[in-house]
Formats: sequence, C-alpha cells, structure tokens
Amino acid sequence: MQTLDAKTVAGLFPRLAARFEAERDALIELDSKVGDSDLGLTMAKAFRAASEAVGALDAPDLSTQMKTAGAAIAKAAPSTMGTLMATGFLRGSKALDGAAALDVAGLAAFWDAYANGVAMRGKAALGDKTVLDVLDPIARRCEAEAGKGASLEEACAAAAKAAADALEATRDLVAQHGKAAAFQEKSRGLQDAGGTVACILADEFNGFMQALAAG
Amino acid sequence: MQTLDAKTVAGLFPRLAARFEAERDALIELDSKVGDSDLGLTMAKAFRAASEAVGALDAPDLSTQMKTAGAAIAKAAPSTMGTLMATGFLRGSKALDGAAALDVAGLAAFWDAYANGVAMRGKAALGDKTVLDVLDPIARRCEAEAGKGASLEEACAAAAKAAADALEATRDLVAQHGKAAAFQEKSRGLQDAGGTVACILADEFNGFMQALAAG
Amino acid sequence: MKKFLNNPEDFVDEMLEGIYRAHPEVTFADGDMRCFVTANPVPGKVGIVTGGGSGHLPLFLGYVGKNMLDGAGVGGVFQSPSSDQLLSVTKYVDQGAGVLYLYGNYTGDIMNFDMAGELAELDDIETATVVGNDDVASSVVGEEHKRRGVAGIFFLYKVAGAAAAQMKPLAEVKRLTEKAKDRVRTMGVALSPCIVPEVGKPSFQIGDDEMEIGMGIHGEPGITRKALEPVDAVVKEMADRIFAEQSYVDGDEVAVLMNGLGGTPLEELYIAYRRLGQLLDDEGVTIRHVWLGEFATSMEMAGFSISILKLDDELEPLIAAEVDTPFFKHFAG
Amino acid sequence: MKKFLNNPEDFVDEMLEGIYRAHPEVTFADGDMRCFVTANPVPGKVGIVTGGGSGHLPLFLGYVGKNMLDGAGVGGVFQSPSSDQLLSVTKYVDQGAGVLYLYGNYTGDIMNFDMAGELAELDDIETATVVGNDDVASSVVGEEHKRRGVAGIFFLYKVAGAAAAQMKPLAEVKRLTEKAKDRVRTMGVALSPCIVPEVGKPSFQIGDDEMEIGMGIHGEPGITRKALEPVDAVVKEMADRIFAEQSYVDGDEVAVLMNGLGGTPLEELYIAYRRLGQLLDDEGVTIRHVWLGEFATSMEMAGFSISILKLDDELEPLIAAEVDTPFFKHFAG
Ligand SMILES: Nc1ncnc2c1ncn2[C@@H]1O[C@H](COP(=O)(O)OP(=O)(O)O)[C@@H](O)[C@H]1O
Ligand SMILES: Nc1ncnc2c1ncn2[C@@H]1O[C@H](COP(=O)(O)OP(=O)(O)O)[C@@H](O)[C@H]1O
Ligand SMILES: [Mg+2]
Ligand SMILES: [Mg+2]
Ligand SMILES: [Mg+2]
Ligand SMILES: [Mg+2]
Repeated sequence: MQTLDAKTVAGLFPRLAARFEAERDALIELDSKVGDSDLGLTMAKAFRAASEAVGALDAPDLSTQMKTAGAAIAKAAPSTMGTLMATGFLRGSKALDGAAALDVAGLAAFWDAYANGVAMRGKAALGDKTVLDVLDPIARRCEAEAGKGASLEEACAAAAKAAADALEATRDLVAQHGKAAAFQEKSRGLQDAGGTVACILADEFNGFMQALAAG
Repeated sequence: MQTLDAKTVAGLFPRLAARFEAERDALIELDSKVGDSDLGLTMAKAFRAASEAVGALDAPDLSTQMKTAGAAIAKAAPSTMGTLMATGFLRGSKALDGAAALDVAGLAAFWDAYANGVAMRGKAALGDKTVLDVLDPIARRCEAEAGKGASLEEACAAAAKAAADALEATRDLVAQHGKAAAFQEKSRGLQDAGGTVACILADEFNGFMQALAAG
Repeated sequence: MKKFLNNPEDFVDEMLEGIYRAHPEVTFADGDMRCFVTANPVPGKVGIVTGGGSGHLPLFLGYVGKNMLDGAGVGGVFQSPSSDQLLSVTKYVDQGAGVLYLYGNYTGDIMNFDMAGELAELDDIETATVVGNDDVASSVVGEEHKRRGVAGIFFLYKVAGAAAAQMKPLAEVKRLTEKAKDRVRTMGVALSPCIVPEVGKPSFQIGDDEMEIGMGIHGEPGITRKALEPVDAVVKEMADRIFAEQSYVDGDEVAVLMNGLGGTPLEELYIAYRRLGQLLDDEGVTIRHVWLGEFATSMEMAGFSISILKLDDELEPLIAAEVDTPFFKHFAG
Repeated sequence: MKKFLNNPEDFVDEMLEGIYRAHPEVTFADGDMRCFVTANPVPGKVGIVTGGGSGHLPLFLGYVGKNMLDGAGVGGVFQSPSSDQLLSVTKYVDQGAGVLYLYGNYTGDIMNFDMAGELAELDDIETATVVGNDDVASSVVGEEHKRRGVAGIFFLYKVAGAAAAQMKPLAEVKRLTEKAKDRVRTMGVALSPCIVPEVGKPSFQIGDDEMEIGMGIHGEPGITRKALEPVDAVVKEMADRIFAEQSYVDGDEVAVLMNGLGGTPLEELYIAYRRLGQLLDDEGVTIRHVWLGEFATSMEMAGFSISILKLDDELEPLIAAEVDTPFFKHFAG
C-alpha cells in the first residue's frame, strides 16, 4: 500500500488501546525498577482515552485524529510519558495538516514532528536514555524509507525493527531525566521504560499495516 | 519458725525482685492474651523499685518496709496491677503497725488488709476474675493456719497451695474488669493474669520461709 | 520492631524532651517531665487535668493549651501516670477554683486519679471527675459504665476547656462535660497492631485480609473480626451502631471526629468521611463541625474511628470556641 | 493491599468528595473536582498555584487557604495534574495581579505547568514559576536543579502566601520565594514502602531491619540502604548532610520541619527532634520556628524527613505570619 485513507487509519486507535491494556502489568513492572510503577496505568488510560475520543468523531481527517488523540491523552494521563505522548500526537497532527491520506512521506513527517515535540517538551537530548532514544530512530528510518519509495507496510516494518534495536541500545545508557535519574549507574543494563512505549507504538503501527496489507 | 525479725523479713524483697524479673516474659505473654502485654514489664519494674527502696532503708521495722515497698511500687508501676499491689502493701503496712517481728497472726493480718485494700481500690468482688480471687484465699488460709498455731513455714506452704488452687479456679470465671472484660466469654479457660502475680507472691513468701527454715 | 528510637526504656522521656524543646508554651511541675502543664495558667480558672498512658499522641498531653486543658499526667506506654504525678499536676494547675479530672475509662487511670483526688482533698483542693466512655463497641447499652474511653474524649476536652475559659465554676464545667459525655459515641476499626517499644513485638495478630471492628486503642478485642470490606460498607456498619444510640430527629446537628489511629493515610480518612456524610444526610442530620486527622492514636496501628457528638444549643458554642495548643489549633469561625 | 477504599480507580475522586464535604472554604473550578481552589479569592492579590500527584496529603491541596495558596491542580496518585486542569485553576485564581506557579521538581509536573503557563499567556495572564528542589539526597552540590522537591516546599508556600497576602507584586513574591527555595534543605529516611491503590502492591522491597536514607517520596532511591540504627545516629547522619550545605555562623536562626511520611508515629518524630535540637545547639543555631507532624506524606510509608530553612530578616516575618487552611493552622505568636 502506498496510501491509506483517513477512515482506515482511524482503526489504529482501538488497536493501540487494546495493546496498552495488554501491556499494563508488564509496563508497571518495568517502571517499578527505576520509577514509580505508574507507566502501565497511565499508558492504558492514555490510549483508551485516545481511542474513545477518536471513535466519537464523525469522519475526521488525519490531522484531526491525531490532535484529538493528543488532547485526550493530555487530559487522561498527565504523567511524564502521558504528557510527552500527548505532545507527540499534537505536533504530529500539525505535520499531517491538510493531508487527505497517509503515505510514507506523511508518516515520516508525523514521526519527525512527534520526536521533536517530545524533545522540546522534555528538554531531553539523544543519549539521555529516554523515549526520545527510540522515537528518533523511528523518525529517521521512516525518512529513509520515504526516500527509497517504500510502501507503508515496508516502512512500518523497518521502523518497528529500528525501534526494537534502539530500545535494546538504551540498556547501555544512564538515565538523565525523571525518577530513573536518581538510580544513576543502576539504570544501566535496564531498557528504558518510556522507550518501551515508543517501541510498542512502532510495533502496533507495523502490525496494523501488515494486517491491512494481508487483507 | 514462729517469728521472724524485721531484718530477716527484708530479705524477701530482693527475692521478689529477682523472681518477677525472671517471670517478665511469661507475664507479658499471659497479659497479651486478653490484655495489653504490659504486666511483665510493670511487675518487674514494681518489685525492682520496691527492693531498691527497702534496701536503701536503715534498719526499718516491718510496717515501714511494707509502706516503703508500696510507695515505691505506686511510683514505679502505676498500671492496674502496680497500683493494686501498691495499695496492698500500703494497707498491709498498717496491719503490721507496731509489730516488732512477723508471726503467723501478723502474716494473716497483712494478707487480709492487702486483699481488702485491693478490693476497695479496684471495686472488684470475689468471682470477678481478678487478682482478688487469689488474694482472698491466701488471706483466708493464713487466718486458718494462725488459728491452728502453725509455724510460718507451714502457713506459707499452705497459703501457696491455696493460691495455686485459686489461680487454677480463675479459669472457670469470666473477666468483669479491666482490659480482659472486653473478651467476655473468651476469657473463660484462661488463668487470670493478675491472679498469677498473687500466686507468685505467695509462692515466693513460701520459698523464702522454707529456705530460712532449712537453714 | 521497626521504629525510630534509641533505648526502648527511654521512649517516653525522650519524646517528652522533644516536646518541651519544641513547645515553650508547655512545661512540667515538680521537676518531673511526666507532670505536663501549661506554662500559662489562668488565675481563678477551673483547672482541667487529664492523663493516661503514652503511645496515643496527640492524646493526652497534646490538648494542654489555650481554651483546652491545663495539665496531663504522662504514663509509660499504655500505662497510667502515678497518683503522685497526678497530684503534682493538680497542685500546679489549681488556681483556687478547683480541678476537673477528665480521662478515659481504664482501671489503672481510675485508681490513680481517685488516689490523687483523695490526696488533693487533704491539700484543700476541690476535684471533680468525668470519665470518658464513648466506645460503643466495648459494652452493651445499659452497661455504658463499662465502656472504654477513646477518641471521643476530644469533644469533652473542647467542651470542658471552653466552659472553664468562660470562668464557669467547677460544678458547671462538670455538668457541661458530663452532658457532652452522655451525647458522644465512638466506633473504631483496626487493620494492624502496634508494638509497645519495651515489649518489642505486636500484642496481637491479624490476618492479611482481616479487619477488626470495634477494636480498642490498646488492641482490645472488638465486635467482629472478618475479611476487609470496601470502606463504604465498613463505615455503614460502624455508623449504624452509633446512629442506633443517638435517635436522631430531622434537623439535628452533630460534630464529627474522623480519627486516624496512626498508620492510616489521611486520604483514606476522607474517603471514609465521604460515606459518613452521605449516611448522615440520609438521616437528615447536619454536620456542624468536623475534624479529620490524628487525634487519638495507637502509634503505628492502622485503622480509624468515628466519633459523633450530638449537639445542642449549650454544647455547640463550646465546641465552636477557638483553641490553641501545640498539637491542635482551631480558629473560631 | 490493606487499605480503606472502594474501587481503587475512585481513590482520588472519593477523597476529594470527602474533602469538599468537610471544608466549605475550598471549592473547585470548571466543574472539575481536581481543579481545587479557595472559595474566597482576594481581589488584586497575586495568586499562588501549586499542584502535583495525589497520595501526599496534606500536600498539595491542603495548603490552599488564608495566607497560603489559592489553588492546586490535583493529579492521580503520584501523577501530575493535566495542563488543562492547571489552566482552569490559573484562570479562577488570577485576580489581575498574575499567578505564581510553585511546585516540586518532577518532570511530569514541570511539563504540565509549562504548558498551562503557555496557555495562560494566550489569555493574558502573567505567570511566574518557582520549582522546589530541596531534597539534598537526590543530587550533588552544583547539580541542585536536578534535585527533587519534597517537604521543604511547605516553607516556600508559607513565604509565598504571606508575601502575596501583603499584596506584593508577582516579581517580589517570586523573588522572596526563590530566596526561601535557595535556603531550604531536606533529608528523608524511609523504613517501608507504600502502595499505589491502582497498582495494588509495594513498588519496592526493603528488609525487615533496613532503612533507606535519602529515599524520595515516591520511593525513589536515596543515598544508602543499611541496617536501622538508633534514631540519634540516623538524625545525625541526616543533619550532617543538611548542615554541610548551610554553613551556619553562631547566632543563625532557622525554621525546622520534622515531617512524618505517613506511617511513623508522632512520638518517634519528637524523639528525632530532640536529637536535632541538640545538634543545632552544638552549631550555635537557634530554632526560631518548628513544626512537627505530617506535612508531606507518601500514604502509609514509614519514615520522616527533616527540612531546615535558614532564616534572614526578610524571611522570618513571612514564616511567622498567621495561616488558616483546612489542613494547616498557625496562630501568629
Ligand atoms: N525529560 C524527559 N524527556 C523525555 N523523556 C523523559 C523525560 N523524563 C522521563 N522521560 C521518559 O519517561 C519515562 C518514565 O515515564 P513515566 O513513568 O510517565 O514518568 P513519571 O512516572 O516519573 O511521571 C522514562 O522511562 C523516560 O523514557
Ligand atoms: N478493678 C479491678 N480490681 C481488681 N483487679 C483488677 C481490676 N481490673 C483488673 N484487675 C486485675 O489486673 C490484671 C491486669 O493487670 P494489668 O496488666 O496491670 O492491667 P492494665 O494493663 O489494664 O493496666 C487482671 O488480670 C486482673 O487480675
Ligand atoms: Mg512512572
Ligand atoms: Mg496489662
Ligand atoms: Mg501517623
Ligand atoms: Mg499517618
């Protein structure tokens, strides 16, 4: 597939909601190691709210979907990651302004805006062991795939792979932000909790595209 | 022995102190069943204080010994049992007023005053499952022994036996006073904690006399 | 035993040292730290003296201060102060108008206050006594004199303190305090025991999912032990027992004390209070005054109690009066 | 999880219902209970707004009241309030003189307050921000901006509230609050974890005989975990770290906050305070003001924190000012 209409893209949100509900306990567990255990709760709430809000819209365009999701997440889950994901969707929505359908260039623009928004709001740099260290590789990979003229399912598969690798690489980093920063060297060896969320996002985008491609 | 001089009687107090120190944990345990676990602490403190106070006196007569012990206990251990034992010694001291030496009649008068003082202060009746249900049999037994012209060691042995039986009999009673009263029927079957203290007192009086009699 | 302390035997005295360091408005009589008194006695006023075992902060000493109590005998953990100590407090506190003894219904305390009162009489100090017995769980109706005194004594302190501050005579202070006593009821629930420092282990065991409704503040048994239920159900069960003894009519006004036993977070007290408020609404009763927090604790015990005082025109203004003690402050409306 | 609650998801909202029932002096903006505001805003006064996660009562909302704060955004347990909610509070609170945002140094809160401030600006409401970062244990000297905000924010609330009540302009309120922020330091110690109701189990484990010095109020790791020592030694270790950053000279005056984390009895706080007083005596420092009790908790967590504010002539009268909120009352001397 080279493009996807807005109506089809909206099907992504129930998927995300279901996935984060399923990941609830795993994310709690992960966040309990060098955090405060809330990540599973907040992400489940965030994406349930996003899915409900988008589902309640009448034939929204792409930008409106993303904006609505972002606003819903900001309300439902104003934790660190909730706020960052909200910011990501809100910024991503601007990148899709006026787009009638989703293509790989649009996808790349979305993720680029998403990652930039997160970096701005969290004042984090690459290598600080945050969600940004997974979001940025996703954006970069999508750009590269767009340059190659890849299909949506190819781009998303590549982005998911890049995310998984990037998440793995966060193990070598030492946390500089948030509650994990207090653990200093002890955070080394652990995969970043926020990065795990980004990885799940890329994975669900991919699963969604593959299911559609498979018909 | 028919009489004991005041100087010898004073040797009772270190014995009581040592015995209650040894019974500390057992009394805590007993008071924990239908009380607040303090009995071992308070009785150890009470009789340590009594022994120290009497020990600090210069050749005190019998009445002064008992009065000093009572006052020391009142200060050191103002719990229910501490206050009752203090009252007992203070009242007992009056019964021994002017007595140059201890005989069985004096002993009987001491225990009678002791038991009456406790009953008055605690407003308890016989059968209420309190220390009184052991003190009263001690007093009655000593009176009977005095009537028979028994020796001090005979009277004390009989009183100790009467105390042990009376303590056993408290098992059949239901507590009417103090923290144990809240347990109502559940207090049945248990020996009374305060009664145990009275039984220990009679037992130590007896041990003291037997040791002296054995020379 | 996981506690912040040094030698367990010094627990009470080191606590008192800390209190005297922090609060210059209180001091002690006769060189004995356990004879706790206000530094600012009011000439001619009836003195109010309380006392009891330690381990219940802010009970008892915490209510010594302006418009409340004048002195407190401080006992060891869960033990009465001695009659000597109570006498010292009485002598310091007496300003010629006599002294009201106001404490909870426990044998050790009763005997020591009685003895102190007998001794005070020899010194020509008039005393009167009111014994708090608000714990509904500790005996049946008709046997109220056997009931334990628990958190509801807070209201008695407030009434007695305000009445005495108005320079009422001893008999009148006693009458008003008795009236409050007759109109206050408390029910408690506990989830966990506490540890007396010198004992070093909990005095009772309770299952991981169990609660005890009606437990006393020294861990005395209550009415039922059973699996923990949602707090709305727990509050309903507690409130029903209190309501049954207060025979409300529409338009009645009450004062409520939601008291944490020490280990229960304030958040949970407010959740419980929400339900109590609904239940009183259903009865047509107005909550005119409410206090939530820790007023009578058992060290780290988890649990809470509900005390309800049925107000009338005489009691309400006394409950509403301003109070300033180191541990409790109340701005009048 | 042994807690008094109904559905864990309703924990915060039912708590708020209880609070609004109990305290008519507070209310909420925009129909959202989590937008907590004073019912009596003062015309022309700089508004002081705080906010943060629930589970820390009386933080944060407990300090909304006379001479202290005007509003608080209430988050889920250990979660930030949303920027929308903070904006609603900001709009309600603004009386034309601008609003000071005053909260603790946590990423979620910072981002949401920043967003709210950006949105408020679009509505022509001027905001300024002071971020509390008093927790000595959470980063080294020179990296103070990375430190967590904990109980010491109490003093910042008091300074900001008193300054605003004097009708000082926003810039001046901010300057004074910043000054207090630079002069307050806190060290904590914890003995046990707490349980977030929706999570249902403790977020960390700690041995039966262990303490963690420097632990954060969400259970973040501190400086050392080791066997529990006598409290005198624990206080010494904590005080040394604070003293090292306050370079006292003889005659200095401080304000002290001995704060219980929720599960620690008041008796133990006073024992700890006794030792702290001795240590400050040794430094030649006078404790001009002290508060002991629960001011910033982590639900049922056992532990305490020591906060010390080094006073000066400008801060002292602000700390001494009278305050009346539902959760905290202070009669001026
Ligand atoms: N300043 C920041 N910028 C970007 N990401 C951050 C920042 N601080 C924390 N994170 C991410 O947030 C994750 C934790 O999220 P979350 O559990 O929501 O935090 P909290 O519970 O502290 O609000 C971390 O694993 C990290 O990826
Ligand atoms: N009113 C009373 N009169 C006489 N004895 C009493 C009375 N109340 C309690 N006792 C005795 O006191 C014992 C408990 O003593 P103690 O542990 O000192 O009580 P507490 O800890 O409640 O002060 C009981 O076993 C009983 O024998
Ligand atoms: Mg987290
Ligand atoms: Mg006992
Ligand atoms: Mg507490
Ligand atoms: Mg508490």
